[in-house]
Amino acid sequence: MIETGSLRPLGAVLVAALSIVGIVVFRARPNVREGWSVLGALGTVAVIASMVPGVLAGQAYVTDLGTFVPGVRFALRVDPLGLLFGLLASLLWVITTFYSIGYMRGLDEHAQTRYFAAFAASVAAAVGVAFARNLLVLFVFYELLTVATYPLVTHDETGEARAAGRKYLAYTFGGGVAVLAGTVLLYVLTGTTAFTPGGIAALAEADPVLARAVFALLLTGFGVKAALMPLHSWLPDAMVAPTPVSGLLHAVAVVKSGVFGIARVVLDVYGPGLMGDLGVGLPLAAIAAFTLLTASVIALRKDNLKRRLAYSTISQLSYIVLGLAILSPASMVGGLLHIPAHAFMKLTLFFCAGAIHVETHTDDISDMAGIGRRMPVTMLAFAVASAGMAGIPLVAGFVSKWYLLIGSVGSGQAIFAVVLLLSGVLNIAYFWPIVYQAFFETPEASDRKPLVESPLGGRYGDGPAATRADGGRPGDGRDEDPKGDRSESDRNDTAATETPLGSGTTRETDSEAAGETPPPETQDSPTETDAVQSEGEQAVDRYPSDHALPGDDRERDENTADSKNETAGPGEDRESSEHSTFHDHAYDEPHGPPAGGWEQRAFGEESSWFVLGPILTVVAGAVVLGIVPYWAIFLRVVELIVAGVTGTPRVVG
Amino acid sequence: MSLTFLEAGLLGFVLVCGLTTALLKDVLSSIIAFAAYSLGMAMFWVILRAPDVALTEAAVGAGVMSLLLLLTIARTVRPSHEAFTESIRLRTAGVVGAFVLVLGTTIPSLPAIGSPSAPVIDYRVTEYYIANTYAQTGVKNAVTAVLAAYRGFDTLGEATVVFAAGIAVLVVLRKEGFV
Amino acid sequence: MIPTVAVTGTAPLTGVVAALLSGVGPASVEQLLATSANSPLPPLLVAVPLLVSIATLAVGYRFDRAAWSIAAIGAVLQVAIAGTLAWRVVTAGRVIHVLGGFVPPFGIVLVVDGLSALVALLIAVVTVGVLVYLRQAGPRGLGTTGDVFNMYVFLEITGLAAYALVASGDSGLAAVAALKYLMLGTVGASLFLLGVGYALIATGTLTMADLAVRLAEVGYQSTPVRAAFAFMTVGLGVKIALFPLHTWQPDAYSASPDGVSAFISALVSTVSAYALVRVVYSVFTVEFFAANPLARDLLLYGAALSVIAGSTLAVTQREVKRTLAYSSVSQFGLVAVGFALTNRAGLVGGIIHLLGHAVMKGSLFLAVGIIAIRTDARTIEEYAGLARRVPVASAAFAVLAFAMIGVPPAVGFVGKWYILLGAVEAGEPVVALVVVASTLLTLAYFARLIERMYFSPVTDSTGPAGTVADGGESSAGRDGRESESAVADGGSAGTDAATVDRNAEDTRDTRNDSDVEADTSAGADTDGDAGSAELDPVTDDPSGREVTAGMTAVVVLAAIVAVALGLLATELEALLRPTLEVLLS
Amino acid sequence: MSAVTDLLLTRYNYLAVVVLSGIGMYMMIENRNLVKKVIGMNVFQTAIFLFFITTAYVEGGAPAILESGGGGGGGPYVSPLPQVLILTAIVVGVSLTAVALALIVRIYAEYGTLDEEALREVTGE
Repeated sequence: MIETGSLRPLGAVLVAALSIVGIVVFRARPNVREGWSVLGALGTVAVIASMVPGVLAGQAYVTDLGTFVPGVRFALRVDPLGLLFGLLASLLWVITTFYSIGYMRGLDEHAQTRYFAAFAASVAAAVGVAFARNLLVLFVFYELLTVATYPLVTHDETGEARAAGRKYLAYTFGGGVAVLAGTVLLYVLTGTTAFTPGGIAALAEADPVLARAVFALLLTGFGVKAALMPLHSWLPDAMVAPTPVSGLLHAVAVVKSGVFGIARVVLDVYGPGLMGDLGVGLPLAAIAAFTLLTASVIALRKDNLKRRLAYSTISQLSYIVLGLAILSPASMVGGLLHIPAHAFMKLTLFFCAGAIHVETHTDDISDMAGIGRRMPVTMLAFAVASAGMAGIPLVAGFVSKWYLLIGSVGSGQAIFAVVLLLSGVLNIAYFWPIVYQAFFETPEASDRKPLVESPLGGRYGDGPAATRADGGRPGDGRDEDPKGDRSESDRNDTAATETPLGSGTTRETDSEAAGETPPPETQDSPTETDAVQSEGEQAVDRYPSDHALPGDDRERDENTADSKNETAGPGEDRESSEHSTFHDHAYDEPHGPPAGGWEQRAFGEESSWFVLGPILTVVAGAVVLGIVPYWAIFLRVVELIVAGVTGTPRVVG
Repeated sequence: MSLTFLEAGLLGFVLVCGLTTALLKDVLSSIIAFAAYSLGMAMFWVILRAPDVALTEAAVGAGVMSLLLLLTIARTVRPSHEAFTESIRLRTAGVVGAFVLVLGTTIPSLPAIGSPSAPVIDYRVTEYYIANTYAQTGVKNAVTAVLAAYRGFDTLGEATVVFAAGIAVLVVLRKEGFV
Repeated sequence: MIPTVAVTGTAPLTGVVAALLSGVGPASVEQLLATSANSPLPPLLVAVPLLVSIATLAVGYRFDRAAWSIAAIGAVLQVAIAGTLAWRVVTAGRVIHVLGGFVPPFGIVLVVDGLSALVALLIAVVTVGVLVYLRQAGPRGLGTTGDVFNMYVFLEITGLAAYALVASGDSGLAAVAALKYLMLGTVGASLFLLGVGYALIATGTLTMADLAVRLAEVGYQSTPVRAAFAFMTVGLGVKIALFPLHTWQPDAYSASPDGVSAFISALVSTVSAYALVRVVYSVFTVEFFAANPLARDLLLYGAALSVIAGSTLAVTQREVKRTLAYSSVSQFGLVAVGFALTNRAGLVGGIIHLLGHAVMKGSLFLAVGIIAIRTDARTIEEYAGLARRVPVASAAFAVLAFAMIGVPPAVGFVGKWYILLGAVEAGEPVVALVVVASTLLTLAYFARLIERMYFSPVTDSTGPAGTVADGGESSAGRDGRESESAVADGGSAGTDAATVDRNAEDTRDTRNDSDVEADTSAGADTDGDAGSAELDPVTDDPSGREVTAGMTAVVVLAAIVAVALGLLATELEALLRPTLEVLLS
Repeated sequence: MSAVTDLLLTRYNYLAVVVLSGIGMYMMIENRNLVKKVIGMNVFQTAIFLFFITTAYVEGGAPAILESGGGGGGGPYVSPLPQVLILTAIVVGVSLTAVALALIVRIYAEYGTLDEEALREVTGE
């Protein structure tokens, strides 16, 4: 690879970073401020795109800013792997910016300046992660990314948002510490931290035990952001953030920076050869496979749409890690290609979830029966992206999974192929019901979700007051003492969610479920009235003990907000989150399905174009990636990466 | 040097005064004992051939210091006690005892008192002062010469300390209208 | 007027005191004289602040403002001298001044090498910063001495000035804290003096360069030499406030005026730590540790313990200044770890972290001061929602806090990187672990603050509800969940916290995006002045004191410096390289 | 002559230093009256001064008054160096004491007590 000195790698980071200045300066004029956001996004993507031809031609662009600490240069380099991530993050940032504008204005959110500034900072840091020349520089941006994302996670400023932010900081800084320790050890072992395609040569001569320790440290560190189990639990909690954040950052930039870190470690620090020699590939693959399946199963049981998507993310990220860990060229192509593929698809899904939230204030899947009438385009896009997630051909997910399958079978690790197929089935299991009920059911005639709690296929005719699967009875567990609240609901939930599958993950899911009751905070009086009226139904809802009078609710919310392990509802909006309690309660306007089912809306009338435009763009991207992957650049870049690492010119015919 | 009766007596006096200072409950008595302690110390230093230091200690340690202490209790309070002596608490005594023990273990390794081969006496620094002070400074008292010339910077510091202390007292007492 | 005099007069001394203790490596005296550039500047460094302080004192009796001007001119002059010296050190290697022409070991020589030049510059610059902030203090100087007894004298001057500064606080608590500080400080200094005595009795000399040679001749394993090391280290440990010798420090920091806290935290302990480097490396040298591994281990693990204990105590504090004070215990532990590693990386890390900490912690205290003036907020609960009321200071605080946590590329990270590298190279896994974990420990107490400042609704901190909440907090401080519920309990007892919260949200929601930054959270803000506070940092404040633009500027500048220093670490190391070679040889 | 007797006879000053510094330290820790604490501090410091002065002494030496104008004449002299240091240290010590006593006066004015325990209660520590 020819290295060319160029300011463009630095430029890409700086353009994104400098847009923050514009955003903050023009905080009083939203239009100008958003203009800066768009400008920053476009500028970044333009700078990065300008390097694509060069990189494809085998060139690498380097900005060297001098020595950072002895033996380590503060240098940025755009190589194929960096380009893959950088291009992806910046491209999707453009789209997400437009979507953000629609979303934030649609909800009239507070602290929008902070939101847009932190967003730009996050992307700048992500681009920095992508272009880091060595592990230490990568660490620098990795940590900055943590800091920049924190205000976004805590955006809501509610108790649960703060708890989520705290958890996020603790997990990611903990991971950062592991990365730092690994980096120092690596430096002491080899005298360098620079990325070298195929692995750092000196590492092969180092003490294998120490080399494995370094690998474990780095993997732990990056595994936090990549949400490998058991380090994943910050991610579902972080869904309390506004949906565009969940979309771009928690499906693309942040989590992928973890995955990207793992890719760097596997490909450019250790190299597949040394990985095999040290025998660290298989354990990694096993962890990934475990995460992949377990997260899918948990996703099945999530009624909150964003939470289900979060677990889906955890599962899908492990595809990438699995692909890298299998160590065969084809699986690596699959894994790396899944980075953009998953990004496009998952972004679509999150955008859809956000659009539904903005338009109808609905967050729970069980409320979405028949919503296809109300939001046809959105749900269509959702359907396409879901199909891609499941690996159905013509959508992006198929191509990457195809490579993954070939790779795992080809390298004689067929067990992972089975895992992949099984996971595909689970994907269908947790996405299909959403799509199905959106188009083919009505609120009056819908089965209850999540699926695991009732027989597959659903059961009709369940009245809202019927006994719940969790064993809760009307009036059961009324608990006036706020302190007792948590344990009480925990007990109920244990009963509720005990499933044959709940081996090691049962505890986890229990507490997740425990938090599913949202903070029933009310803002507008009509809603409050509703809440009072619907008291009877609430009491028989899934978590009877959570019930209390509205006044108590508020107080209890304060008390327990932080003790909740997870967000109750989509945190972006307190107004509506309370309504996720009303799972089958179909009569409270305008949240959940309106009386008489969803009205029919025509194409283009379902939402603002700020929201619809991005959705259509991303889903189109997902389809393009699925139909003509080679033409869409990403596959070419990926093949270039793998060729650089393994020396195989073209992996799969 | 060997222990003479004079020295032993003075040393004993100093120790007893020190102990008394610690044990007397009454502050005024304690101050008086402390003044005696300082005086005893000053006399002992004369025996150790340090007249300049002894003079300073007698004036500053026994004189000025006692005055300051007396002034302080005059301006504050001299609590009355029923007990004549302090009660000794074993825990504190244990801590202090440990410190004393540690310090004590270093004694055998120190040169004998007055040994002419001790580094302080033997090393070129002292020899140089003795040999050259008069020629270089024209001052007969080597202590004065070293203080004012060779280590004049220390003395500058010393002056600064006094200056600083003066200002510090001003600051501290500003509410008392002392200024 | 007297306070002015007080600060004016003593601050300068502090400087002097702080002054300078520099020294040389173990190279012999003759070699030292032969290889260094002679210059009249070092004594000026000491004399200028002294003269200026006398001038300010004299003038200050009549004209308060004029006193400040003189002090400011003196401080700037000081920066110029220190800067020139630093430049000469860079170009010439080492600058000395033989006082009165009396050659050491018989006289005293001032030696400025890379390290002392840096500390000198730091003192001068911090002085200017604090001066701008206080607008009523005096200058300080810095010196450099190559003599251990001289070091004692200057340590005591530093101490005296510091005691007076602490006592300049208005409350009686300040006097109590100052007395406690004075007693412990004196014990520390006396122990140091005792150590000097042992060194003297073993070698017969006091000049650092000469001592280094003589100690080696006497033998590093002889009892008086060991005792000298032990007493000097413990004495300095008290002054630095390493755990468990730190007990004076939180009281002193929290009871003194904010500018003073900044000054003490940035300089006084820093100078003592600098003295420790000198003692360890210039006097006893690396070989002493080689001969006495136990001494090194004790220092190393003691420092590591300090890191952990300091952070743990910091987390349990309610008052912001006490949190910062305990944080210093922890951070100086980290610095001492770097020094005790006795390898190059560790030493560089220790020095960088020492300088970085001075900038960061000093500015944090200044930021706390600004916040206190504007909102009267002093406890962690009262910091809720501060970012909306005091945006600039809060932002600076956040940046500095993250720098302290060690988020790269700020200086906090670079220091930690070096120390960690040193620990790994020295084969000290436990210490490495502590260094790594210190990131999380620091995060534990700073994240709590930042979260409150930025993401918590403002609660009524003056009413009875606030008091109740405070009471609940102290026991629960360690655990975010509990503390959260404690606050809520308090809230419901008096003012309904939930209602307050809701009001705040209502207010927020009715506002449009345009004024989000200027949001006042008026619903819950009882101070009533928050609304106007936003965009203009120099507006009304409840207590009658004023936040000047200069104060804000100092803090913001410091935040920038904290980040920039991290990127300049290589240059710092280059400046230190010749010095390091001497120290480690 | 046993080792202990030898120690007693040749290093008695150092023993005194150890004992006196112990007394001083005990006073600082244990005495509740602030003034007595300050006195203890001085006892402690004076003990250290004794240490220095002892090191300067030489058997049969004369005070360092160089009658002959130096040049080695006039028999052995005690070392002037430690004595100089202690002259400085005494002044430093009294300065510190002055400040400490000033603080005590102020504390009394503020709280009306010099008793450490009472003070601790008043200041709420």
